[in-house]
Amino acid sequence: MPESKKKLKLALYWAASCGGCEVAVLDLDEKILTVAELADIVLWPVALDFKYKDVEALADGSVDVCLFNGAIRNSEQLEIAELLRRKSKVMVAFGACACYGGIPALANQFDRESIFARVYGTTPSTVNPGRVLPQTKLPTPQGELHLPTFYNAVYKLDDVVDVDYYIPGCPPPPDLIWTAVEAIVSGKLPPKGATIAGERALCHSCLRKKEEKKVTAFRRVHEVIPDPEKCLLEQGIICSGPVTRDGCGTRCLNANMPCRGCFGPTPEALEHGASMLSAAATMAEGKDEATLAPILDGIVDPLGTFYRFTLADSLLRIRNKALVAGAEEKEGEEAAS
Amino acid sequence: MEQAEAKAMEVIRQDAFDAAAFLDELASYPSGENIRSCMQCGVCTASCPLSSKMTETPRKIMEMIKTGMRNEVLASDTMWYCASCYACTVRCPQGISMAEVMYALRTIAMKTARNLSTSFYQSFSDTVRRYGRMHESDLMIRFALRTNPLSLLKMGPLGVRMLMKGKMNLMPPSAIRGAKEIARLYDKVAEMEGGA
Amino acid sequence: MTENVTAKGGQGGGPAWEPKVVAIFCNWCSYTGADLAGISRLKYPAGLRIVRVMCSGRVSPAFVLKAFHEGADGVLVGGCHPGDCHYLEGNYKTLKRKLVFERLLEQFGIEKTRFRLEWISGGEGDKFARVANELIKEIEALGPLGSVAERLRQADGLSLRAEGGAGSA
Amino acid sequence: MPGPKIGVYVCHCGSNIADKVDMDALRDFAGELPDVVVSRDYKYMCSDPGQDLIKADIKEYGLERVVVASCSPRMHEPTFKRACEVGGLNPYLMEMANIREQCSWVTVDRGGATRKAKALVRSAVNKARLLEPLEDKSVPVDPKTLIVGGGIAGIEAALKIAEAGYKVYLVEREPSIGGQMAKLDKTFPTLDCAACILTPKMVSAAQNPNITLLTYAEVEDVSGYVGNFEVTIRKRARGVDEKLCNGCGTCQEKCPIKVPNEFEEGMGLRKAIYTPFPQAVPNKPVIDRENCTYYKTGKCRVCERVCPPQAVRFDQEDEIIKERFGAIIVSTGYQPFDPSVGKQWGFGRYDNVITGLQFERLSNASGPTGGKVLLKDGTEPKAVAILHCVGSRDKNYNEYCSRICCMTSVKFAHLVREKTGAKVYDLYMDMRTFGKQYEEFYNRVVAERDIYFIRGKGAEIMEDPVSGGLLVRVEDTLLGVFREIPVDMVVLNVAMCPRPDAQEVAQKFGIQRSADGFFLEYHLKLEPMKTANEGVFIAGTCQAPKDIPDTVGQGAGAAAEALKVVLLGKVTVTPTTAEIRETLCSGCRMCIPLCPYTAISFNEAKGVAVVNEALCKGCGTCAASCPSGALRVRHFDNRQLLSQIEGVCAE
Amino acid sequence: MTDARTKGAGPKAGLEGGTEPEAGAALKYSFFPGCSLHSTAREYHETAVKSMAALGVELEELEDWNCCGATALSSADTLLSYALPARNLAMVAEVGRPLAVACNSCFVTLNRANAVMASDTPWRKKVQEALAAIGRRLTRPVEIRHTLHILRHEVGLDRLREKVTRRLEGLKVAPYYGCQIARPRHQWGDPELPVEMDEVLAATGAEVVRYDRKTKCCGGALMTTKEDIVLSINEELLREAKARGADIIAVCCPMCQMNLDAYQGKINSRFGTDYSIPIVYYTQLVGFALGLDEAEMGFSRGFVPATKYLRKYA
Repeated sequence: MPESKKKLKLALYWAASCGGCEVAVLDLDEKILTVAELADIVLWPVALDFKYKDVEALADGSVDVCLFNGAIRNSEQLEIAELLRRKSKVMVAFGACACYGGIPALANQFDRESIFARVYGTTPSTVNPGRVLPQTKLPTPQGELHLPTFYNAVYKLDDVVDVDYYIPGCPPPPDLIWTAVEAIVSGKLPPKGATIAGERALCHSCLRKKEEKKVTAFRRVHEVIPDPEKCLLEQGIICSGPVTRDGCGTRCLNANMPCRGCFGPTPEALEHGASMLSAAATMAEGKDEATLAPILDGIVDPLGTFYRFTLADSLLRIRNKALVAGAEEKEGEEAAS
Repeated sequence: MEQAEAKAMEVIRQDAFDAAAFLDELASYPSGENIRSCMQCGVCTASCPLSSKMTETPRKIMEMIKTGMRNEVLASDTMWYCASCYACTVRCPQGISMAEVMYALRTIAMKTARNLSTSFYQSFSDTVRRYGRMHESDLMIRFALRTNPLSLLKMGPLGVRMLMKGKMNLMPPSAIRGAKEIARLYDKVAEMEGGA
Repeated sequence: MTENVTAKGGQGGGPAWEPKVVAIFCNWCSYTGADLAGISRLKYPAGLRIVRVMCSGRVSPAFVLKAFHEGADGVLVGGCHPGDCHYLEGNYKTLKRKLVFERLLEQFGIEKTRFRLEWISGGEGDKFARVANELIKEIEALGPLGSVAERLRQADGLSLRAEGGAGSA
Repeated sequence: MPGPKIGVYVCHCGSNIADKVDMDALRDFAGELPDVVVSRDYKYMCSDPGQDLIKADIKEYGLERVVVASCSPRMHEPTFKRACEVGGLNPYLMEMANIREQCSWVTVDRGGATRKAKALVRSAVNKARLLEPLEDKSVPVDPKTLIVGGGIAGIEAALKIAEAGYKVYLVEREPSIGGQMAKLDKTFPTLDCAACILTPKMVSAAQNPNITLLTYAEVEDVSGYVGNFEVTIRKRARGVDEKLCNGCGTCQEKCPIKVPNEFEEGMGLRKAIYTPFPQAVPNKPVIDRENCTYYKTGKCRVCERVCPPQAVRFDQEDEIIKERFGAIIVSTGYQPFDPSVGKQWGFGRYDNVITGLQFERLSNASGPTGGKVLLKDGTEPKAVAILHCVGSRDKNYNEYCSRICCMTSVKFAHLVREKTGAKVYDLYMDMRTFGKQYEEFYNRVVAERDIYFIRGKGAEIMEDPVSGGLLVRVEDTLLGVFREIPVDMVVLNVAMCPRPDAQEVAQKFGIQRSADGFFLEYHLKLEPMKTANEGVFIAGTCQAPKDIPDTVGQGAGAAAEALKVVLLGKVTVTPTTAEIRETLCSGCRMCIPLCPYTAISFNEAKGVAVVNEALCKGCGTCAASCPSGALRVRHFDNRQLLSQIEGVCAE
Repeated sequence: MTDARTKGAGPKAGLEGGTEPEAGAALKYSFFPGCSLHSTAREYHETAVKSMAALGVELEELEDWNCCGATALSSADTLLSYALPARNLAMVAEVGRPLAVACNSCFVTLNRANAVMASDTPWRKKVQEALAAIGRRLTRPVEIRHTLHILRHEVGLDRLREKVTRRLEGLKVAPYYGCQIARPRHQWGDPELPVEMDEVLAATGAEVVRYDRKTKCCGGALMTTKEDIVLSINEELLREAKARGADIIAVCCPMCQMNLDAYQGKINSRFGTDYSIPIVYYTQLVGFALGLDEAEMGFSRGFVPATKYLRKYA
C-alpha cells in the first residue's frame, strides 16, 4: 500500500446484531494489523472507548468509511445510523443484518406488544410480578431519563440511510472483507450500490453432484445425515444455494449443512424467499393434491426457512397483524352467535 | 249439473299490477328468487297428484305471479292443495322449487286469509307451541273449534277406532321439558319478524 | 367490523372502498374464460384486473407477493383444469407452489381467502364471473389490506427511504 | 434517462367501449403517463383509418412502442401487430389493453369502468416500456390432414380436402364410416332417405385415392404442434384380411352367434362376425372378439371354413400407425341422451317407450321391422305420443336446446301417420323451426289429419296396471288443464349429448370443452371450427347439437381451415420462448425436469443449462422456478410482468 | 355392487370384516321418532327400534326432542319452520352422533332445516339468532339418515339375509315409499323410483311385486282438509297394488300408513271397491322375518288385518 496516502478514517458500528460481524473483523487475523496501519479508527464501540459526542464533533463527511453491522431495531440505532451517514463518505452495510435485516428481522412476524408480552411476561424464566415493561422515559431524582424506543419492526440499513456498498454474510467471510478493504484503500471502488459478493448463485461453487431435481419427501437436517457428495436439495433438504449469492466459500456446505441464504438473493432473483419456495415446491413429485400435500407439508415453517436472513428485504416485510386480529375477533363473534 | 256462471273475457291491463313488487316479496322467501325463470312448460301441473282439483293449475299460478296478480293468486285455492310431495320440484326443468313457492304463498295468505286450511295449520302450530309436540286430539279439537265444532262428531268414529288400536292418546303428552324453550322460540321468531 | 364501516362510508350509495384484486390468468383457459364472461356480458366488480401470462405455470409466487406489496386486497391465479393444460402440465407446478405458498401467506398474516387458485377453462365464463364476485365479496368482508409501504409507515411512523427492496426495480 | 417514445390508441369500438368508459378521460390519462408522446382515441381502431393513425404516428413521432386499448388481444392482436409492422415498428413492440371483454362489457358503472380502463392502460404502458423487438420464425408443414370421426362431418371434410388434391387420413372407431346419419330413415324437411344421400358420399370417400380410410381404428396419442402433429393410431384387428375379403357375407350367414345389434339401437340382432349394416364402407366384416365362440373357447372357426377367399385371420393383431400431419379435424359426433336416468319417462321399464333413434330404425326399410312402425308385440300402435326436450332444455340434465328435436318430432308425426293409422300427440314446449323450409314443413304436417300438437312438457308416463296401456300426463298449457293421454307407444325425442369420452378426446387433442360438455370453438360466432389449439379444428355435433345441413357446412368449413394450413406450407413459430443468461446460471438444474417438452438440457462443459428454442413453447414454467433469475421468457419476463402488476394496482 | 357399497360406505370398521354379526353393534345413532311414532304409528316406533337392534344398530332416542313442525309450519311461518327442527338438530350436534329418522315427514323437514344450515342464505343467520335466544347453537349441518337407508346401506343386505330366520317366501309385497323419503333429492335413492325397500324386503325372502306408483303421493295431511281428492289418489294406489297381485303393502311413513289403512273402508264405500290390503311398516315385516316375537310386531294395530298372510310363517 502506498505510504504517501493519508491514513483512512474508519468507523465500525454494531446495531441489532449478534456481534458475530465484529468477530469477523478480528478474523482478519494478522491482516488486522495492516488495517490498523492504514486506518485511524474513529468509532468502534465493541473494542475502543469512544463517545457519540466524539463522533458528533467530527466534520460532516470526514470519516472515509463506516462499516455498519446490524439491523435497525430501535430509535438509538436509527439516530446513530443517521449520524454516521452524515459523517461518512462511504457507508457500507456490513453483514446480513445490515443488508437484509438478518435473523433479527424474523421478529417482523410479531409486533412490539406481543414481543414484550412474551419476553417480559410469559417465558418460563421470567419473574416479573409487576408486569414492568420497558419505558421510554424514566423519572429519576436527577431528572427524566430517555431511553430508546423499541420499534414494531426491524429495518435494514438502507431503509433509513443511503448505503453505498453491501457486504453480505452472517458474518461476512474474512477474504471478502479484505477484498473490500483493498478496494477502499486503493480507491478502485465498484459502482455505488454494488454488493461485494458473487453474481451467480452459490450452486456455481458447490461441488456436490447434481442429478435430477425431484423429491418425494422433504427432510430437516436433524432428521438425516446427508450424503456429503450429493446435492442436498436432491436429498430433500431445503438448501438456498440456487437463489443465494455466491462468495461465502460454501462454508455451510463444507460442514454438510445446507445454505440458509445469509448472502441474500442473486441480482436477478425475483425475491429471495419466494423464488426459493417456488423452486423447492416444484421439485415435489406428483400431480394431484392428495399426493403432493403430504410431500409439501414436509416444508415446515416456509417463512423461517426461505426468509431466514432476508425478511426485512422481502416484498411483504412484516406480518399483517392488525387485520388478522380483527378477523379472528370476527370469527369469534360469529361462533358465539 | 248447474250451469257455471259464464265468465266474461277480461281485458287485463298490465299497469293494474305491480309485478316487480310481488316478485320481490316472494324473493324474500326460500326459492322465491328464481320464479322469473319459469318457462311455462306445465311439468309441475302434470306431475301434481292434486292439480286436477285446482281452479288454477300451478303453472298458471306462476304466470299470474309473473304478471303481478297478487290478490288473485292469494285468493286461489292452488297452494292449499299442495301435499308437499315435491314431484314438481324434482322435475322442474328450471330448478324452481314449486313446493317452496307454495309454502311462501301460504305463509303470505295465512296473514289475511281464513279457510279450512289456514285453520288447520294455525291449530297445528298452536298445539306444538303448547306441548312442544303434536297431540292429535288437541289439534282436532282446536281445528274443529276454529271451523265447525260439529265436525268433531264426524271425526269421532275414526278417533274411537284409533283409540282402540292404541294409535291415539287422549291425554296430552306430558309437555316436553323444553316446552318453555319452544314457547320462547315462538316468541323470538315473532319478535324477529315483527321487527323486520 | 368497525373498520369496514369507516372504510366504506358510502357516498353516492356505493362503497368508498372497492377491493382491488389482481388476477393472473393463463392465456389459453382462464384469460379466454374471462373474455367469454365479457362476451356473455356477465358482470363483476371493476376492482378485479387481469394480467395475462401464457401459462399459470409462469406465475412466480413473487408475482403474488408483488401484488400484495402494491396494495392489492386479493390475488386470483387462474389456470386450465388439471389434465387440460395447454402446455401439458404447467398447472400442476402452480398447484405445487400454491400448497407451500398459501402457508407462507398465512405466516405473513394474509388471510387465506385473499389468495385463490382456480381452474377456469375457456368455456367457463360463468365460473369466472362467479369466482370473481365470490372472491370480491369475501374480501369485502375482510376489509382493505393496504400496501406494504403503508403498513410500514403505520408500524413505527418512520419515513423509509425506499421501501420494498427486491423486485421494485 | 428518458424511456422509449410510446403512442397510446384508445378504441371506442363503436359504442361497445365508449358507452361505459369515458374516452376523453382515458385518452388524456394515457397522454399524461411517462414516456407517452401521443395518445389518441378513435371510433374503430381496427378499421383501416384507425390503423393508419398508428402507422402515421410511428413515422411522425418516431414511436418506439405502441399500446392499443381496445378488445381482447385474442381478437385483434394480429391486426395491430401487422399495423405496426407495416408502419415500420417491430410487431413485438406493441401491447394491448383489453378494455372491452374485460372492462366495458363486464362492469356495471361508468366510473368503475373508466377507473379500470385507466389501470389496464397504465399496466400496458408499463409493459410496453420494457418490450424488446423479436423476430418470428417459421417451420415447414406436413401436407397431410388427419380427420377423426367418419360421420357426415368427417366424410364431407375428407372429400373436400381430397378433391383439392391433398392427402387425408380418415379415422373411424366403428367398423364402418357413416356415423349416426347412417341410422336415420327420412330426413327433414325434404323427406329424402338418409341412406340415399349419404351412401354415395361414403363410397366416394372410400374410392378417392387421396383418402386413407382407417376404420375400426382410434387415435392413441397426439404430440407436436400445428404443421407437425405426431399421431399414433391403433387400427384394431378386424380378424379379416381386408385385401382378400370380397364382402360376400357368407361368414355372417353361417356364424352361429347372435347378439343385440348396436346399429339397430338394441332392437335387432347381429352375428359375432358382422358388418354393421348393408351399405357399410368398407363392406368388410369384423369379428367381435368378446362374443365370438372361438375367442372364448378356442373352438368353432365356422367363418374361417366357409370364407371363399380364405380371408378370416383369427391371429391378426392390432396395427400401430405413426404418422405426421399438418392439420387435424375432430368430428367425433354426439351421443344420444339416455332417458332411463329419468324414471318418470319409463324408458327401459315400458316396452313401447322408445327413443327417437329407435324410431328411426323402426321406420327404416332396412331396420329390424323392415320399415314398419310396430309395437313390441308386433301389432300396430293406435295412438303414439312424441315428447320433445327429453334431457334437453332441462337443468336437471342439459340446459341447452338440442336444436333438431322439434323438426324430428314433426317428421316422426308425419311418418307415424304415413305408416300407421295411429293418432299422434306431439307434446312440445316451443316449436322451433329455424331452418330453411322448416316452417313450411311444419305447416304441412300440422295440417295432417289426427296429429295433435299440445303445448306442454310431457311430465310422466305411467302404465295402467289393469289394461297395460300407457298414460302420458301433461298440462295442456294453452287450455290450462291437466291432460291424461292414453297411448300405446311413446317416442322420446332425446337430447344430443357430448360423447362419454369427450373429456379424454379433448385432452388428447388439446382442445377445450364448453360448460355444456361439447368441444369449445375459438369464437362462438366468428371462429366456429377453430379451437384454442392451433391447427386442430372441430366440425359437426362434437361442437354442439346441429342438423345435417349445418353439420355438412361445418365439415366443409373445417376442410377450408385445414387446407389453409397445409397450402401455406409453413407455420410461424413464436419467438416468445425461454432463454438462459449464461453468466447468471449457476447450474443448479432446477429447470431441467420442469420442461414438458424436454427443451432444456445441461451443458456439462459450461456448467449451465441450455434451452433448445425449437422445442420450447414459451409457457414460462421454468422461469417461474429459476431461483436466481437466470432463465427468462421473452415477452413475459419478470420485469415486464412486475411492471404490469404495478400498473393495475396503482390508483 | 351392493356389498361393495355397504362395506365401503359403512362408517364402522367392524362391518368390513363382513361375517361376524356382533361386530356391527358399534352402529349407534341418535333417533328422532317424531310425534306420529308416539301415537298413530306406535308399531312403527317399536318395530324400528327392535328390528334395528336385532341387526346391531342402536337407536338412542334424542332426549327432549320437539315436533319438527312438519309441512304445517312451513305453511304458517318460514322462520319457525326452520327454527323448530333446528332445535332438534342443535341437540343432535351436542350428542355428536348421526341422526336416524323413521318418519318421512320428519325426514324431509329436518333435512330442509339442515340444508339451510349449509347454505349462505340470510335464513341461516336468522335461525342461529332464534336458537341463541333459547341458548342453543347450531353452526353447521348434522348428518341425517332415514332408517331405511341405514338398514339398506349401513347394515347391508348380507347381514340382513344372514339374520333372517323366518323367510317370508311367497308373501307378495308392494313396496310403497311415499314421496318425502325420495324427494326432493336426498343422499340416497332415486327421486322417482327408489329401490332400497324393494331390496330390503327381498332380503327377507318376500316376493316384491312391481309397483310403479311407489313414490306417488298419498295426500298426507290433506286428508283432513281435502278429503275427496285424497281418497281418490289413495284409491289409485290400492288399485295398482291389487292389479299387481300384492297381498300386502309395505310402507315407511306414518301418513301413508294412516291414509291407506284407516281410510281403506271409506275408499271402498266411496268408490264401490272391495280392497282389503293390509298396510304394514317395512320394519314390522323385517322384525317378523328376523324371528322377533310376532306379538310385539304390532300387526294387530292395523285396521286391515295382516295376520292371514303371516300365519303360515309363524
